[in-house]
This record gives sequence, structure tokens and C-alpha cells, in this order.
Amino acid sequence: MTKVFSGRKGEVEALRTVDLDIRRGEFVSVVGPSGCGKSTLLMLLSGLLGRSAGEITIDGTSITGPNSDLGIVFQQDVLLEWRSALDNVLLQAEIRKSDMGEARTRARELLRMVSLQDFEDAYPRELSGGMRQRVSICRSLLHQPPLLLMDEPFGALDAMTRDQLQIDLLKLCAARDMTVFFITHSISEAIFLSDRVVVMTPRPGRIERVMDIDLPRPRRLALREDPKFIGYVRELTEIFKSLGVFKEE
Amino acid sequence: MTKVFSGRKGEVEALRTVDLDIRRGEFVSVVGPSGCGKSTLLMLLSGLLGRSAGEITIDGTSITGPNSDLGIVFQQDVLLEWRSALDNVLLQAEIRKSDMGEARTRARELLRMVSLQDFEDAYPRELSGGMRQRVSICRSLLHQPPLLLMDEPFGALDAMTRDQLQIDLLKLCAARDMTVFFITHSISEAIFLSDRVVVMTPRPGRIERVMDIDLPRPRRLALREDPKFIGYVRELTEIFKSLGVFKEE
Amino acid sequence: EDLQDVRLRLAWIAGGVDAPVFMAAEKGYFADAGLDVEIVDGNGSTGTIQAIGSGDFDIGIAGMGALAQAQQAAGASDIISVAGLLQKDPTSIISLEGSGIAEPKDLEGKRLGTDAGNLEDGMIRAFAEANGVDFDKIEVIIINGGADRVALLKGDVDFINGWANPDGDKVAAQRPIEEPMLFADYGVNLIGSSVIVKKDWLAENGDAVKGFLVALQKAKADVAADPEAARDIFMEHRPDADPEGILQEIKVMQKYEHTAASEGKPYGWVAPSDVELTISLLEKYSGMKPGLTPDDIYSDAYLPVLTQ
Amino acid sequence: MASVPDTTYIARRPSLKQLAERIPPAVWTLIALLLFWELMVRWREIPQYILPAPSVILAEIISYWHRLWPNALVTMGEILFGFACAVCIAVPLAVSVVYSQFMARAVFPIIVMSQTIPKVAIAPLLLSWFGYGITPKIVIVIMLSFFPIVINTVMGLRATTPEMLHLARSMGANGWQIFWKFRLPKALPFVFGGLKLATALSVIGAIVAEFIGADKGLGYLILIAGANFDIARQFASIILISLMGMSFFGLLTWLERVAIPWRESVELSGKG
Amino acid sequence: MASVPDTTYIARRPSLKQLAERIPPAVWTLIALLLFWELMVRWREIPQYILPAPSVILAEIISYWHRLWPNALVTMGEILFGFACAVCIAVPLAVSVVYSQFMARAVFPIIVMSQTIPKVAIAPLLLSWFGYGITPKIVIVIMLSFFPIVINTVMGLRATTPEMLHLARSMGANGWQIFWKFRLPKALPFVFGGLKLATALSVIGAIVAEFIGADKGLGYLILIAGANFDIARQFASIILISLMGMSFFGLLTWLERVAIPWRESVELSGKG
Ligand SMILES: Nc1ncnc2c1ncn2[C@@H]1O[C@H](COP(=O)(O)OP(=O)(O)OP(=O)(O)O)[C@@H](O)[C@H]1O
Ligand SMILES: Nc1ncnc2c1ncn2[C@@H]1O[C@H](COP(=O)(O)OP(=O)(O)OP(=O)(O)O)[C@@H](O)[C@H]1O
Ligand SMILES: Cc1ncc(C[n+]2csc(CCO)c2C)c(N)n1
Ligand SMILES: [Mg+2]
Ligand SMILES: [Mg+2]
Repeated sequence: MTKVFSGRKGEVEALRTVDLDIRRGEFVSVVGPSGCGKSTLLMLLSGLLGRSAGEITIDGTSITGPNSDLGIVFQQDVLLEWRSALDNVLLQAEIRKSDMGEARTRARELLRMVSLQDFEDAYPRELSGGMRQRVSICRSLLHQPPLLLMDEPFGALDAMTRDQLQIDLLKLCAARDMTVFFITHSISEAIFLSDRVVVMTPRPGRIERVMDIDLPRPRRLALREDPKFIGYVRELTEIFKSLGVFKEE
Repeated sequence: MTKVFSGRKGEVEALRTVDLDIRRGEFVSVVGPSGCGKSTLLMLLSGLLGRSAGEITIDGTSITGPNSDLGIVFQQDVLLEWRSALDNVLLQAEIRKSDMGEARTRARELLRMVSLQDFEDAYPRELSGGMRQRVSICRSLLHQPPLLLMDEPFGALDAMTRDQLQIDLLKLCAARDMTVFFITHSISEAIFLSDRVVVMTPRPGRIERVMDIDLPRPRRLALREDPKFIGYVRELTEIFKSLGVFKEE
Repeated sequence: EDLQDVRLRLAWIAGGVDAPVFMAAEKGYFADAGLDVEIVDGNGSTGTIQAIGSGDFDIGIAGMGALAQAQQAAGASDIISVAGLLQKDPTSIISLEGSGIAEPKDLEGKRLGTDAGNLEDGMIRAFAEANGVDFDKIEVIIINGGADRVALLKGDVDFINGWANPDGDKVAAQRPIEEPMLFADYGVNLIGSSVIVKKDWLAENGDAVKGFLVALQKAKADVAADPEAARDIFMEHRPDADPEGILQEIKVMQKYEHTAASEGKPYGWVAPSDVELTISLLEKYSGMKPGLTPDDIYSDAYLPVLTQ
Repeated sequence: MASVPDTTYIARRPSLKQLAERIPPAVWTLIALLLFWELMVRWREIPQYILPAPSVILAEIISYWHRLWPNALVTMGEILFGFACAVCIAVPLAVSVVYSQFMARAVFPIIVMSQTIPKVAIAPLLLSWFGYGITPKIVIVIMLSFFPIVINTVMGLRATTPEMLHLARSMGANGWQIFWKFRLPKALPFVFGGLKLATALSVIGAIVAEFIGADKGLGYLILIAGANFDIARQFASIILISLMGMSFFGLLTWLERVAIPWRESVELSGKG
Repeated sequence: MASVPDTTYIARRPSLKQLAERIPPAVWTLIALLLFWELMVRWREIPQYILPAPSVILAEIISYWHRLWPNALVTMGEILFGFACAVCIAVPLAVSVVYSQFMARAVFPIIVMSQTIPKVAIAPLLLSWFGYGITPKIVIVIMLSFFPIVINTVMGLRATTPEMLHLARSMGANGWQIFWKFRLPKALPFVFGGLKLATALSVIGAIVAEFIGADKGLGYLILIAGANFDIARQFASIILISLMGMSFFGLLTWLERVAIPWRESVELSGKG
């Protein structure tokens, strides 16, 4: 039983001939220079954007419309300004018509997980950038989706909160056999979390390299001092550098 | 001749008794957990928000209104949706009634510096998250302000672009004797760039520690492998860890 | 040259009734009297009385009944009428042929479509009372802005109260009507259009007013002598009017110029008894405060006595 | 010091100023205007049949209250019922214009066109279609007031960002849910703008309708007062109508504040 | 395949369909409506004095064109000039309401109140204040049409986010610049909503003004045609007015698209 995704796109500006398989339960990260089409790729996978050519299939079925059996964290936290933090998280449940009592309990748990238990009733405008991002992470996790698409979800978080959430996310994935497609700018974050890391080239985006990360699970923070981990970081950094023209002078 | 800032705020939720001096030409970074009040502090320094108590002075003059002799990069890129990338950068010049021909040349240069030369005419909605952030960085630099306030300016950028822009920023600072107040979540970025790093505590925000970074300038990327640099990183990480309750299980 | 500028405001949109005014202007009778008259259409007696009172216009044409009410209800006692142009009220009962309305008594049990203003002036009640009709047995439907004629034609109402000419004629052009019952023929007559001026202006411009009335009398004779020519002159001034309608109106309106009491008297001269009747009807049926005398609203001092 | 509010001031001078401050400033303006009006009328000796003094109008309002009030109630009924119907028609219409190209391009322009038809001119048609009772009044109120609600609701429903729609679709929201949970809340501030415009128009609509044909209501009173040359009574009715209109507008402003609590601070910061 | 547009279709069937597609769909609806109207009148034998058939009206328009057209020009002049004045008054007023608490709380409610005054009822006053020429017409057009512009512009100027204002202040923008470079562009889509509403109202305003007292213009024609019981002529004038109103609305829709190029894609994606 394998879950197969394959995206292909040939637009002038964004992605060019992207071909990628993601297996069920796998954690795949994408790194690549700003503007290379990572967010576009994520939108294509979610079925929210139509591709210009090619096909995207899940379990052999072509995606033509939005796939709703997933959770998404968008790059810009899209919080509804008329809902409190808790209500923004609960939106998922309302729309999927889940048991609201249960959902509420779970939403509170998730907000506690991201240390926002004191801000359940705050409107988005009363939250800091990182807090808003955390709310939108909670929202994507509420319904325990089998597939999670995350676009730089930890970008606005401090190192500690980020570490904490990385650990929490890995635990959730393991518990629920979640498949995750994760966009990040942090090479070490990508390596720490993933089974495979996809490196994309600058515009128009193509897949330069897919790197298998052969590190044991469950992963602990200490892993980052592991020489193997550091080796991966160095390797990825080198690939990265070879892609761009870097001028220090 | 010293430039003195001192912020003090006693609101219930945000900052509590913050006291900080920044010297002219200094590069000061702030790190701290999400929601601790970094952005608020920046807004107070800029004079855009009124404080609840205390005083903020520049060169002994109390700030009561917005100070316009500075450049700001806000946490959320605030691009005007009705202006192209170039026009968004030029906004500064228009408002300061600078020589527009000169400003245009300089804006083009800045956009090239951040690799957006091909996107001068794109509207904000046509840009990726990182691209938008880069446009707002260019905007803050156009008029070569003596004081630069930056709120996580490189948060949405990939490692390479980020490295590049760090180097570029340092060069600009050295050339123009700029004072920079820089908010970041990356400890190594803070150390790499700064003369001093301010560590803030979780809400309500206080200054936990101000750390002098005694590393030679000009700084090169290679500095990051310097043992002294790594020492600073470790020290800051420890301070950081001691502040929060970190639960790996 | 050194003609005196005079602003004249009509009672309504210019119609056949106003033919003498245009005739006087065209033939130079106003100029002969040293006047340069600007003729402006009105939108009802109320507006004209206000326009005279505010000094925006010098001479106006408005119902004498309206002037009486303006004096009693709103203190317009600084305005007076100096000539009656339409002394017999053309208001009548109009019904379609076969409606079974041949005499006042037939109105009982029927539906009346009426303009709110027309109802409120009380004359329909006066007409009913004077002719032994129980007004409570009439179903009143208020329809303003000329829509009552459509309602009559459509059969939504059985009769309307409106001017026998030209309104009755216009209904008749669509479907035949019963002979209109003129209120005036049934003992209920309010003096209609009259020439009004402000008293203080009159005191200073008595000669101008006299001259104006002379010109009007001369023009009136011309209109009567050659209605077609009067119509052509009218059309020059008001090209959007309906030429047939205007001609018919010019001809038919002549029969409303005088009442029995003023018959044979010069154009514009009003019989005191008619003024008294107007006042007493308004007091009785329109809730007008009592106390008005004929001298308050009408003076014949400026009317030149010409023999026709 | 700029950020410290002037609570101190209020605290210092307690009762009298506080009382005065509780009265909305508009009332003061109104009083000033009335005073100016009164003085002008007296000083320039403007006759009553052209412009009665406020004191005369007030006396008329008081002495004629027994007739003014029941007629005002009739008009108010027409306004409120017509307004409610207008909302019920306008919002679905706006939705259909936003959702359907056909409505937007084939039907909407016709509706726009119909807006410019002077209602008074087609009175005979309206009366003959809708009878002579309350129906044509309601119809006219609707016809006059639904348009701004449509226009502003369309504007509001189109204000939803592509990002929000992406979020909605990614959650598998159906059209219904997208509408209720995303588009409508986003549109609310716009809708209220339209509603506020519609209040004034619904008042005008009721009066115009009563001008066309009525046997009660303030429009009717204006008409017959005009016929009787009772200008003071006309103005008494007009003043009452305006007060009703302003109260209605105020009610909606209040409702808006209640319905859109998350906007409050934005509006406050709107100053400057 | 959904994202591939139907350019292929258009390419396949060239001339006839292309031509048909160039005609706005609203025209088709209008034609359908007129056809229905014509058939209803003929079939139900509705007499001309209640509702003339479109063919009769068209004949009247053609035969009376020599008078309709000059009068239409007069009315159009009043509409355009009044509308322009309304914009010139409404926008500064909206600005003052947004910038000044005094205007917002002390003056604005009075303006709202004035909106509900039936213009026809105070016609004698207006005529006496503004004379009997073109001025009162312009004034009435202004009075009717400026309000939606004010309301929507206020709404638009308040739509500026605190973030944008922070940006502006940090750049040292003065009030003037904040207005021109931040608030106004942000408000533009709202302002256009108000302008579109105002078009319909300005047309109504001109007609109402001509009802009150005029010796030319389409409103005047309607009035005398009504007095003459010439219903076909009345409808001919009404149709002409509506066409003028719709053209004006169309013009503004086009202007909006030209003035707000950055919104285009948002509006397109508004569907769904
Ligand atoms: N709506 C749009 N219209 C036109 N071009 C667009 C649009 N959205 C994205 N693009 C272009 O597509 C390219 C890829 O954008 P995308 O947002 O996928 O980049 P990204 O890899 O997510 O970058 P970042 O790391 O900065 O978020 C960019 O060059 C961008 O300019
Ligand atoms: N407009 C507001 N109303 C109420 N509370 C606010 C408002 N803005 C910020 N806060 C609160 O102030 C605190 C500090 O916010 P601030 O944005 O300064 O945090 P930050 O340090 O920049 O966080 P981050 O790293 O997530 O951006 C937060 O707890 C937030 O909830
Ligand atoms: C030629 C002519 N002149 C005036 C009117 C208007 N009108 C008809 S009834 C009425 C009220 C007086 O009872 C008024 C002002 C008209 N229809 N035809
Ligand atoms: Mg992206
Ligand atoms: Mg922040």
C-alpha cells in the first residue's frame, strides 16, 4: 500500500517539470531559495491551484479540485479577524461538522501545546506575529489530518518554541501515521524532521536533489550534535551553495 | 557624543520596566520568546506607539511622536497593494521629497541587491512571501537612514539569501555609520551581526541579559566556525533554555 | 430700454388659461405699459404665493381660495389679489359613461378617486352636503399626481373630482364620459386663478400693476378673437405643449372666466358676493379660521374699467 | 504625555461638565442650528408661510401631536417593514450577483437601470399593479432602499481575499459554509454601510409613496397641510420624519458596533 | 483542464458567435424584457394610457426626438454638473468626518438627518433660496447624490490598517501625504462603490428638481406629458432617462477598472 503523489507543472514563471513521490507516513521537507516555487508546489498538491499541464494523483486518483482531507499551514497566517484564537482553531471542526464539545477540548489542548492557553479569547489583531502563526498551526492539526502541508510554519518562532514544536510535531506524526509535506528555510530543521529533503533550484523551480535522511526515530534534540546530522547539514549547505552565486565582497 | 535610548513600559500584558542604551553606530539585536514584546519595544522606539509610563529619549530629547529619521522593516511586510515593487520602494523618496531620478537609480540597485531586478513591476500579490519581505527591506534602506529598526527582516528567507543579505547589511552599516536595532529568532544571526545582543524574558517582557559580542569586524561567513562564535551561541542558547520550561517528553 | 423688469409666476405649468399672458408679451402690450415681463411656470398655488411673499417674484397667478387660506392659516396677509382670471371653478365630478352617475345622489355607494389636496380643500364635502348626499356613503381612495384619471379609466374608481376642462376632456379622449357635474353649478364655487401681488410692492408699483392688467385685458380680447393665433404664440413660448390640447383649452376656458355675478363685467373684475361665498365655503368646509373679509383678499382698485 | 488620556480633566470638574458631555455633540449642533434659524426668522421678519420659526413648529408639534403621532406610526411601519423586505431581497440578490456571471452581467445592469426611473412618474403603474393599500408603499420603500444594500454587499462579498478562500476550500467548506463563515463576516462592515444609506432612502421612499396616494402617514399630512397652506404643520411633519430617519440611522450605527466587535479598534485608530 | 480557458471554442466558431458575444448580455435581457412587455400589452390588450407597448414608445421616441434630445441634454447637463459638485463636496466632507471628531460627532448626524427630508416637500424653500434657474436643480442633484459618496468614502478611508499608518508615520509622511498616498488609494474601491450609487441618485435628483419647477429637461417633459395624458411620451422620456442613467453607471464601472488596475484579479477571483 503506497500513497503516490506526482506533481508536474510547466508554467513560465513558477515550477518546471517537478516530479516527486511521497510515501504514506513519510515526512518530506522542501528547501530552496526564496521565490523558487515552494509555496506554489504546496498549493498544487493541495489542489487549491490548478496546474498548467501535467497531473497530480493521490493513490492513483487525479486531483482536480481541492482535497479537504488534509491540514494546511499557509505561509501567511490566514486568521479570520472576526474570530478569537480559539474560534479560529475551531473553524476546522465547524466546517467538518465534528462533535463540537470534543473539538473544543482538543483545540484547548493544542493551544496549550503552543503555550497560548491564556490567549484563547484574543482576536488576531491582539496577537504577536509568532502567536498568530501558532494559532494557525493548531488549526491545521485540529482534525488530525492524514496529510499535513506546512509552509514555513515555524518561521516566526523563537528557537526554543521552534524546538518544542518540532518535537511535538514529530510525536503527533508518529502517533497518527501522518504524511507531512514541510516547507522550511532552515536546513537543520529540514534534516531534523524529515525522512527525505527535497532541494529546489531558483526560478523556474525544479527539483535539484532529493536526499534521504537516514537518522533513527524518535528524534531528540541531542541528535543535532550527532556527527551524521552535522554531515547532512554540511552536505545540504554545499548543494545549496553550488546552486546560487554567492558574493561575499 | 552618545545617542541614548531608554524605553520603559509598565503595561499589564506587554513590556515591564525595560531599560536599554544604544550607542550611535551600534548594532543591537534582540532575541526572546515569541510574544515577549520585541515588536512592541521596536514600535516604542520608533515613537509609533505611545508608552504607558516612562520616557524614551534620543540624544536627551524625549520622543513624543513618530521619529521619521529612521528606516523600519515591520514584522509583516506592509506593502501597498496598489504599487509595484519598485514603487513601493520609492514611496520613501516620494514622501521625503528626495530627488526622484536618483532615488529610482538607488531603488533599482537595492532591488538588484536582493535579486529582485526582474520583479520591479510586479504587484505585491504577484510576489512570494520572501520576495515581499525583500521589497520591504529595500524600502527601509532607500533613504540611508541613520537609525534602522528591523523586525525579523530575514525570517522568510532561505539560508543563502539570508547570508547574502546579512553580509550586505553589515557593509551598509559600516559604510554609513548606521545604528541598527534588529529583532531576530536566530541566535547565530544575532551574534553574527551584533555588537550587543539583548535577551528578553517571556511575557511580560523584561531584559534578562545584555551580552557584548566581542568579535572583529568586518565579519565574514567563516566567522561562524570560529570557536569564540560557537561559544557565544552556546552561551546564549543556555540563557535561553534557562528561561523557559522545556519538555522533550 | 428703460422698461421695468417684472417677474411673473404662473400657478401651474403654462396652459391654455395662460394664453393672454403670452399674447400680451408677444403683442408688446406689456412693453406699452413700460414693463418687461418674464413668465415662469409654477407648480401650484402654494408655491406661487410663497414666491410672491418672499419677493422672488413680483406678480403671481394663484387661486383666490388658496390665498384666503394662506392668510388665515399662515399669516400671508401681506398679499392681495387684484384680479380674478378664472372665477368659476372648473372642478367637477367626472365619471365614465354608463357609471350610473347622473345626479349628485347617485354618488352614494360609489368609489371616489381623489387627490389628497383636492379632498382636503373640503369642496367635495360641500358639494355633497349642498346636494343632500351622505358623504360617509362614498368610499374615498386617495390617488395623487394625476393617477386618479388612470384609475377612473381602468375602473378602479367610479368617479373623480377634477377640472371638467381640460382634465375631463382628456379622459373623454380615451373613453366616453358622463357630462361633468360642475361644483359651481351646484352652489359650490371657489374663485380660482387670480392675479396676486405683495401689498408693499403694490404700494410702490401701483401703476405697473395697472399697466399689467390693462395689457392682460387687451390680450384677452385678442385671444378670444383669434384662438388659433393665440395657440401659435403659446407654442412659440412653450414648444413642448400639445397644440390641439392648448387650442381646445383656450376655447373652453373662456366659459370659466366669469360667474353669473360678474358676467358682462370687465375681464378680471370679481363680484364681492363671489368672494364672500369663497370665504364662507372655506370657513365651513375647509376648517379655515373665521374672520376674513373680502377686502382682505381682493381689491378692484387697480383694475381699469374698460368696456368690452 | 500624549498617550495619557484626559481622564484627569473629567475627574477634576465633576457634575455639570459630565452631564453636558453625556449629550451627543450633534444635539448641540442641532440646538445651535435651531437657534440660528429662530433668530434669522425673527430678525429678517421672514413670514411664517415661507419659513416658520422653530418655536412655531414646536408649538405646532405639541398642539397637533394627537394626529402627528398616529400618522408617524403608520409611516414608521411602512419604513421598517419595507426596509426589512429590502434587506431580504437585496442580500440574496447581491449574493447571486457575486456568485453568478449571468446575474452580474445580464440581470444586474437592468436593475441599475431601473434605479433611475423616477418613482413618482410611474405612480399610476405602481398603483394599478399593487393596488391602493399599503402594498405600493412597501414596494416603493423597497425599490428606493434595496440598491445601496446590493451595491455595498457585492463590494463586501468581493472583499474576501484569495487566501481566505484557499483556507476555506482546503477545509472542504461547501459553498454554503464559505458564504456564512468567510464571505459574510468579511462583508459585514460593507453591508452595514449599505444599510445606513438605505435607512435615509427608506424614509424618503415612504414619504414619496404617501405622496403618490395615501390616506394616512406623515407624507399624507405634509400633502394636506400643503393644500391647507398650513406651512407650520408641514414643517412639523418634516421635522418628525427627519428625527425618525436619524434615530433609524443611529440604531443601525449602534447595531453595527454590536455586530462587528472585532472592528472597534480599527475604527478608533481610523483617526489621524 | 479547468484552468485551460475556452479560447479554443472562440477560435473554432469565428464570426457570428463572436459578434453576438461582443454585445453585453444585459442588452439581451433588455431585449427579452421588451419583447415580453410588448407581447403582454398586446395579448392582455392593456390600453395605452396604462402601459404603452415598447413599439409605441419607440415610435414616440423617434417622432419626438427633435424635442427629446435637447431636453435630454439639459437634464444630462444638470446630472453631470450636479454629480461633479457632489463629488467635490462629498469627498472633502468624508475626509473631514474621518479626520475630525467634531465633524464626525457634531456635524455628520445633522447631515444624515437632512437626508431624510423629502426634497419635494421643501421645494418652495429651495426655490426661494436658490432662485428659479438651474441652481436649485444642481442643488437637488447634489443633495440626493452626495450622501452615498460620503458614507462609502468614510468607510474606505477607515479601511486603512493601523500597519499602513505606522508605515506612513515612520516615513515622516505629513497628513497630506498620508491622505494621498495611503488612505485615498486604499479607499478608492469604496469610493467607486459610492459613486456608482450616486449616479442613479443624481439622475433621480435631476428629474425631481425638474418636477419642482423647470421649463425644460426630461422631468419637465414627463410632467407636461402627464398633464396632457400623453402616456407614450411620458414613457419615452422615462426610457431615455433610464438609458442615460445606465450609461452613466457603465461609464463609472469602466472608470473604476481603469483607476484600480491592481484589484482586477481579486475581483475575478471573487467568483466562487
Ligand atoms: N499570483 C501570482 N501571480 C504571478 N506570479 C506569481 C503569483 N504567485 C507567485 N508567483 C510567482 O511564482 C514564483 C514562485 O512563488 P512562490 O510563492 O511559490 O515562491 P516560494 O518558493 O514559496 O518563495 P518564498 O520562500 O519566498 O515563500 C515567484 O517568482 C512569484 O513571483
Ligand atoms: N494590539 C494589541 N492589543 C492587545 N495586546 C497586544 C496587541 N499587540 C500586542 N499585544 C500583546 O503584547 C505582547 C507582545 O507582543 P509583540 O508583538 O511585541 O511580541 P513579539 O515579541 O514581537 O512576538 P513575536 O516574536 O511572536 O513577533 C503579546 O502578548 C501580545 O498578545
Ligand atoms: C389647466 C390646469 N391648471 C391647473 C391644473 C392643476 N390642478 C387641478 S386640480 C388642482 C387643485 C385645485 O383644486 C390643480 C392645481 C390642471 N390640472 N389643469
Ligand atoms: Mg513561499
Ligand atoms: Mg513580533
